[in-house]
Amino acid sequence: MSLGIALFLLANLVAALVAAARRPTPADLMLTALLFGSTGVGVLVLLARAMQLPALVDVALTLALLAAITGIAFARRAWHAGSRDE
Amino acid sequence: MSEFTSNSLLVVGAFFYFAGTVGLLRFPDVYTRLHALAKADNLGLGCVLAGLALQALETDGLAAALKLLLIWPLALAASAAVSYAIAQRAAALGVRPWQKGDE
Amino acid sequence: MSLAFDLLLAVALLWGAWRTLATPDIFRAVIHFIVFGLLLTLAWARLAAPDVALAEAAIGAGLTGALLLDAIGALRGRGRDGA
Amino acid sequence: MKPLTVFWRGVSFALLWWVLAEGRMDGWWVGLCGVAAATWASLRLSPPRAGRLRAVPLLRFLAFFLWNSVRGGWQVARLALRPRLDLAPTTLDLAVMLPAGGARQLMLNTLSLMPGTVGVGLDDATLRLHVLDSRLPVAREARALEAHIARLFEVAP
Repeated sequence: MSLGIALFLLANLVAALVAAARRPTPADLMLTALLFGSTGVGVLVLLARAMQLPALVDVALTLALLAAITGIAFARRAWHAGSRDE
Repeated sequence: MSEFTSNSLLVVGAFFYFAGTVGLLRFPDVYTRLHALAKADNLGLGCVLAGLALQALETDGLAAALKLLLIWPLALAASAAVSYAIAQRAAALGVRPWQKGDE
Repeated sequence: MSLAFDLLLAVALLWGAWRTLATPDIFRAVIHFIVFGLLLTLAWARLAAPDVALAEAAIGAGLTGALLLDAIGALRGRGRDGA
Repeated sequence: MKPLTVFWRGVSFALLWWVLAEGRMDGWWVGLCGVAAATWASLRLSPPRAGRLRAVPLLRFLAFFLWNSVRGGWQVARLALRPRLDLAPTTLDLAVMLPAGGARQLMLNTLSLMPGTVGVGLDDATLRLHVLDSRLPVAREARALEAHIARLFEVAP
């Protein structure tokens, strides 16, 4: 059951990724990377259940925290007007 | 009974994740996409975590279940901070919000 | 079920790696690199190596991604000021 | 420094350690060092303030927040899955009556997770929001949130 849901979430992610790679603006791509933050956490906790590996919950905790750092770095430091947005 | 509840929570969580992804792909601009990312996905994560915590409560004890639930406020705080940072930056760069009737 | 998961993950990993290398715009390449790091975290998790997955999530996807984004911001900012 | 504050913070950190260790007690002495260090650091970084959080408003705020995040997620899901995309986004400027500092920050961050709103900017006391659908009663809900936060921090809204 948990592995099935994890597979569904991964399929979701890959679909979003392929679709976003065609988009013109970097912000769209970054939002997909942030989608990986929340969905990746979901996949990891589901895998922890399915594989009987409780240590993966720790990985999920780390991921939840560090996805925010990348997002903030993007918004505060990297996203300039010259980077081909609308 | 408890197994049924936790499995339903997992399915509901998967549904919200799916809706969030669809919203991310269909919504017209950065601001509206942030809505999809910040709300639907976090609710999906919350449901999945609640479902797994119910299962962990039976097999691994209270602390393991609470640890799973602890991820949720962390993810919420992170996503609130990130969506504010991105929205603010977009506004500062002059990205105009999409309006009804725009292409 | 687990075979499908692993296959999808492997294909996504290869695709992410290819996009990282082949994207001409350096900004998008960095974001693809972050996504690749997250996929790699999942791959390590599937290989039952939570310790490596932890390191990959923290260093590969999180910190290196943030540093690369910061570096791009610094480079672009300098280019725009004409220095 | 009130000894009671020190005690409660220590208890919270001990509880956090217990949760993170998944209830195992074999490394309790490492945990004890960690709890002591965390308590010291928290007292150093955020010294106890005059107005402290109270339990009943906190629980009410959490219930309010939980219910609204479910509503918000459901709303976005419905809008996203509708066959014809029917959005009418607007922006909204709202005068915040909460005092500057923690209360205002909490309001800004919570609003991003509430139905229909994402915070876009905050200068002085004006909060700029992006609203997903202009037909939603956003202003009224933001006021309700503000009242909850005001009770939480024991300040007049």
